[in-house]
Amino acid sequence: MNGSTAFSAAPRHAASTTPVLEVEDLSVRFTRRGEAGTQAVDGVSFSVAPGETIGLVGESGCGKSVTSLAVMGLLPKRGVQVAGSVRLDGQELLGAGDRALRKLRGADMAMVFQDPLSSLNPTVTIGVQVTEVLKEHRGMSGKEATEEAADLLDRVGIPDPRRRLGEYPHQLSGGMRQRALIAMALACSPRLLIADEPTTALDVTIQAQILELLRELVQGSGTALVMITHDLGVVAGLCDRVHVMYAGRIIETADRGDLFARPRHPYTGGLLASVPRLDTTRGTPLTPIRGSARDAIPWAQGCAFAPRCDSGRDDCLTEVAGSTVPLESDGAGRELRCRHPLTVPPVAGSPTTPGADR
Amino acid sequence: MHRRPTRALAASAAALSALALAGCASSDRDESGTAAGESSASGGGGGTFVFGAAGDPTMFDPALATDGESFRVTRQIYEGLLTNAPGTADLEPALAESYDVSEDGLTYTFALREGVKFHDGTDFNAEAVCFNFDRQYNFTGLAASPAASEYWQNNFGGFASTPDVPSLYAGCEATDAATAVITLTETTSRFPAVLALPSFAIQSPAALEQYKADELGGNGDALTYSEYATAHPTGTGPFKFGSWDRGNKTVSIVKNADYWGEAAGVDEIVFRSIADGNTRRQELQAGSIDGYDLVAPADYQALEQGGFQVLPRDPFNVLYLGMNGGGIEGTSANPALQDVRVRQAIAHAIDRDTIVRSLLPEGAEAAIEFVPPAVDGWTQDVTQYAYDPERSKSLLAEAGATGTTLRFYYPTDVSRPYLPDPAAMYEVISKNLTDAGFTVEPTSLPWNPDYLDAVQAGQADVHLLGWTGDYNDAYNFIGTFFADAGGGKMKAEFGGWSAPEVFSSLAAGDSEPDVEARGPLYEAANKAIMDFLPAVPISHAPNAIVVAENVSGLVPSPLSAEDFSTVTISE
Amino acid sequence: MLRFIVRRLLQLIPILLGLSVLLFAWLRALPGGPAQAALGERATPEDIARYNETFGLDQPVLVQYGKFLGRALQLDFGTSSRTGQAVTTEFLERFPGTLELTIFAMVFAIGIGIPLGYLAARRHGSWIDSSSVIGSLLGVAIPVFFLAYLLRLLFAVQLGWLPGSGRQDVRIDATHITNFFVLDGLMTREFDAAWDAVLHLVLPGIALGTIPLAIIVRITRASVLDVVNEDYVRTANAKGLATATVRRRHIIRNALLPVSTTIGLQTGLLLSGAVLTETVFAFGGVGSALRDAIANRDYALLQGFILILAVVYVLVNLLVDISYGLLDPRVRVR
Amino acid sequence: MTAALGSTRRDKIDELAARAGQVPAGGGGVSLARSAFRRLRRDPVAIIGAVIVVAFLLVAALAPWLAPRDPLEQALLSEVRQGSIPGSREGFPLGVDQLGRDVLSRLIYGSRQSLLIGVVSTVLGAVAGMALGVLAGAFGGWVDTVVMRFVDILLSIPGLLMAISISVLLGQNQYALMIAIAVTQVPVFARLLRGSMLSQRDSDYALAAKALGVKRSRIVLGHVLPNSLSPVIVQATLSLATAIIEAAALSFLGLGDPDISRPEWGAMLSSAQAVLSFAPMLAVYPALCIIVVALGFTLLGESLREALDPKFRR
Repeated sequence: MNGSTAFSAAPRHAASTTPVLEVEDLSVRFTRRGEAGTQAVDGVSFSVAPGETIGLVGESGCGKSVTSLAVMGLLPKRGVQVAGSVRLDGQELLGAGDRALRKLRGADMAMVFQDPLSSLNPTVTIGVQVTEVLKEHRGMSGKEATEEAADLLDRVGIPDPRRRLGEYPHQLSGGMRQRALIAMALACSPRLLIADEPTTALDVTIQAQILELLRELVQGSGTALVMITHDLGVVAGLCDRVHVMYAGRIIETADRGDLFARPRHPYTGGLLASVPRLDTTRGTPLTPIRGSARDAIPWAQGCAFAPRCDSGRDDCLTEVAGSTVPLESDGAGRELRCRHPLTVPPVAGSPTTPGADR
Repeated sequence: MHRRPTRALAASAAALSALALAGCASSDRDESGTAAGESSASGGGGGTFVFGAAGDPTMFDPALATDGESFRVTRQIYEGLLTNAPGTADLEPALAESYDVSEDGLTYTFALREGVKFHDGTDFNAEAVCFNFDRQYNFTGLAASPAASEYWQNNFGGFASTPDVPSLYAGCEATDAATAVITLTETTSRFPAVLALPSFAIQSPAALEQYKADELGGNGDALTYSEYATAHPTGTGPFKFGSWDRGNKTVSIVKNADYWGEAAGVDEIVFRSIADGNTRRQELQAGSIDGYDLVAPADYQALEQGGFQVLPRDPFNVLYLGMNGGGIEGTSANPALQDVRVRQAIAHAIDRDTIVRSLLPEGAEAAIEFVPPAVDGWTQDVTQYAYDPERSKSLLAEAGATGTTLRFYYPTDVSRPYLPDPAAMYEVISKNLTDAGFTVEPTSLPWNPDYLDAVQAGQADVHLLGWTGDYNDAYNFIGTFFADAGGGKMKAEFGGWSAPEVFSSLAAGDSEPDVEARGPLYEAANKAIMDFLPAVPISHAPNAIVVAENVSGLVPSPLSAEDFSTVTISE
Repeated sequence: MLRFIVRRLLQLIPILLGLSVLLFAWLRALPGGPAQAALGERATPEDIARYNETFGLDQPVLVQYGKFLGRALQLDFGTSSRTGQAVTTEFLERFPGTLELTIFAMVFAIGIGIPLGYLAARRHGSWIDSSSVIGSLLGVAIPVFFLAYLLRLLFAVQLGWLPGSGRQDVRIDATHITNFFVLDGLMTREFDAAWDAVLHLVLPGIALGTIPLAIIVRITRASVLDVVNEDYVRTANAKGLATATVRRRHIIRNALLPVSTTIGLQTGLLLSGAVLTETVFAFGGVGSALRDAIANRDYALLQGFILILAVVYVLVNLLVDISYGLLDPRVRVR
Repeated sequence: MTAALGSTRRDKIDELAARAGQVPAGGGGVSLARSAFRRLRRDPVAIIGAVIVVAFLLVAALAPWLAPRDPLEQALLSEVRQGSIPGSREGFPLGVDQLGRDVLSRLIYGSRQSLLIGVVSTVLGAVAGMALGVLAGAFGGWVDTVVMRFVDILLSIPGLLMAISISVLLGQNQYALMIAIAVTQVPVFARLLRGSMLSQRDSDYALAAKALGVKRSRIVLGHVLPNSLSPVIVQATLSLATAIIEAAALSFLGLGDPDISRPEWGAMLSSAQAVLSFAPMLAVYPALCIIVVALGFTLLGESLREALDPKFRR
């Protein structure tokens, strides 16, 4: 958990500047012929300022990756309904033409994916895969692009970049592949970089290096970074602001420090409690969240987390409360979607039942 | 030695025909045979005539050839001393203008056509004639193997090198440039009719020697033929050899401008081998060939409606159901067949009329004996076996052979003039036999060599086979099958029946030097055969050759021995 | 790469040896043995003895096999009993035609199959997709010779658009040097002959190419469907590459890997197995020679051709492996 | 005929399928089969395939009752002329063939022979191939090497050439035909089963059984083999289609059943080529039968493959 040392870092986001990315009420619905649709993302809103790093956190299946793909315009066209608004530097992306989007992707917004091996084309050399971006967006000639590509690889910390340019993905180690992917993403100094679980597939030692690299690259360049992760350690190390998602909705938003210090949503609390910590006594068991993300109920029927929640009461259900659980302001810079938030910060090893008498 | 000048005998439909007549005798053809239109004399349009053959030729040395596709080509390149008059099986002069035969029928003196040259420019003369006969008589080694010189062995018997096998051939002498004298060791109905066979055509001695015609390679019957046979066949005919493109499956022959007779009507003939009958028909319909042989009877109508000329050949064949008389080493024939009642039951079981009506082309007739009606020696007065399944059943019951299992062999991959569709024929006869109380156990084999071999070796109880006559003499039909093949047995195909009365009547006909006197002798032989019933005759079927609308001059031959030099093509 | 090729070549040796043993045994297992197979059933015992002596069949089996192998290595497979030509000569005469036909059929199958398979995958679920799936199932289910007859009946006979048999119109006076008729026509500048030879390839080529076409459509479709869902395609899109670049460099290049294997295997099969098509179209290639050999029980030719064709097939498969190695860098290193 | 039976039969299949689905599961293999079966039932492709296959199997089984006439009876032979064949008429709904026999009855009886050739040759090929595969897969080591080399050699001869060689060797009868087709199938099954067994052999449960000291033969026969069977079943279904088509091809080459009276689609198709110009339907009917049956087996095989493949499981 290299992130623990970075807790002191001051939030870098400046509210005054116009955000690079504004997502408003984004909804994504998957429809299949003859079957009821699946609401993957449901009314998600957030924004990222230049130089800011935000985290989208949640278990797999919570909609965070779909959100990022929707932002990039990479969702398949068939069987997907996207609604809401996504603006990059004020330019509306939803409904923009494919051609326009392609101009933006890779140049103004870029993305780094989870599995570096499968995300690289196995039959094309690294060099081609890097230079093709440069040629596409920066109109470079072959020679220029090669020079620049070598430079990029060098910057992302790949030794002997010229030799690597001629190699194929399978010849590189996992960490090197991810560095190469990052080099491609950063090739045009994008305004927005989305990193979708960039370290999940990597060894722990490599993870730290990659995160460090991302931070270095983003720092100072003014690039806005959206970190998508289920790993709170990554959040702790990198993010200024954190949005926790569950079943397609944002359930809690807070600055990093606040969130770690005082999680309010029982789900957030549960996430924190299930991370092993060095500062607890040996032998204390971890406290996992009950059940799995599959147990969610539709938001229309109540709080999707209710079936797994220890704090859950009857009024978590729409039927009882008469309305769905809203996302409401929860103090300065915080938002929360919960009727029975945690009041005491949870401690790993102790049952996560504060405020709840059973 | 008395010599008896031969007279014109054409009217008798016997072996010999009007030798004194001039070459161009096609005018006396009856109308039905000349559907292809007027004689070639008016044409002369030249061009290329493409003919769809049913198979690839083997090579072009007729002395060593055995198959119809090779002969079809060599007939155009070479000529014999005699030939068949167009559209008939009758003899006519070719390279010999006339001949005399001695009283005892052993010495033939041929007066040769003069001024004829081979394609290589050398002269045709009596020495060339004798060279050719001596050549075949002196075959040794592979050339003397049964697979190579089959026609010599069938017609002349042994070779100089095989004194234990008697030979018909005694010698040939060139008394002067235009006179060749051939002597025989016995009198036979075969001679001189065999001289019209393509195997005994006269080839250029110079070319034979230059291209080492007698040097065969290979083994057994996987023979490798000489350069002469594959690339330099040289005769006197109206066409010269052009080229043989095995990959493209074509043989090309070109007009011989220096031909002694009437020049060919087209500049070139290409024989293209198309094995599949449907493909041949479709290629003709599509216009990529101008004619083809072995027309399926089922296609006659469609072709005629499409404006093509279907030229029927007069039936000169017989289809029969062979029966195995047993006694062949290494095989076991069904003993029930030894009982003549069982053989009669088979004969009565076959519905010839339906077969003739439904399986064979128009003009086919049910056979009551083994020679076609047009051949001298045919007689109504033989024992006839009408279709009568009930009679078959009672005959079988009488013989105690009800349910007898017959191993029935039939060929595949072949269409013969007498047997256009062997499988259908098998199916109908097999049903007939089953209905009459037999049990049939079928075996089908590819025609050549498997089927012929198996049948010759006596592996079948009953089998389908037939014969197309080589020349107009009854012995060529019945003698080929039923004469004493040695040791008082018939040839092996029939399992060596021992039928002395058949043998003696046949021998009497064959050795009768007087052609006129042979007819009654053959009639007696036919009666004896149909009483003994070593096989069941089924039908005589015409078959046809087809050409496009713009082709004229092709005269169909009952022997399938068409002369393509009279063919012309108009635009 | 070189080591890879050498190793694969070495692996071929036992297979080829086994093949030769099998075919050696085959001829000996024929009813009556090789002598009777060659001489026919009418052969006298003396004939057979002479034959056995000439070909050393009276010697121990191992010696016989050694001699057979020795001759085979010198490309001597005996003499065809039907044509009297050396089997090797026959093969060399016939093979160019088959090769031309195979090339045409594969060009047809690939030229239509890959675009169609790609289109079907990209329009997954559309009528193009469904009909190409159904078509490809039908293409495999139709007996080839029936299809060939239908094609010929329609296009050669009824419509008369295309020649329905043979390799070249015999009325065209073409010079043949290599026996590749198209090539010959081009070399001798007899362009009408070359064009005519091409026309003669069309119908048999289509008949022959139908099965490969069906298979290529299916494989391409499945493969493209797999590849478009691959992460690297998403990456390529995320990089904002032009659609054409994504399609060419990232989708098609990868989707064609399994297709290339199929193409190779099918080519091998066509080279060896055009028996039915060549028969229907009276096309003078290896296939019709095989059929003639079956019909005439030309055992020497059958044995030689099958052996040579199996070797060709094995070599084509080797080429496929090697080219797969060239196409897919992951295999190359292994 | 098949169309008329189709709708009722579909209900039957559904009913059967439902009943089969209720059988209590006995073990892991059964539940796998059951879940596969359940998936199959929902797959329209599988249903079409199954309906075709079952329909033809029923026709074959019930041929004597379904066929309106004796397929060998040359009923209208006397009306057949060269170049014209009587068309359909009362009692002969699809007309007669060149020998005046009822085409419909021949097609119905032909299904017996054609399916028999397909089934027998596939079963023979599968059994022989599996035996080799088990040998190689179970023993490994030099046995594996020898067996697989042999299989490689068989694979190096293209299928049709192999079938031709074997037909030529065995002479012409229907058993030779079946064996010839079977041999071409052997290498596929051998490779398939070996590959499947190798992956099963190293699977956790096999290793666990080994660790528990279960005898090798028991592991192979009791665990590995049953679990390796699903690809074999899929391949067998697909091979049936190939076998029927290949039988037709051999018939066409003159290497089919010499008893050509016995109705068989391939032989019917081959012999109808001669009359294609004026009686094309004589070729079209048997060709359609071959195509539809081959299609049925292919559809069934493909959907079986999907149903049994964990990758496709949802």
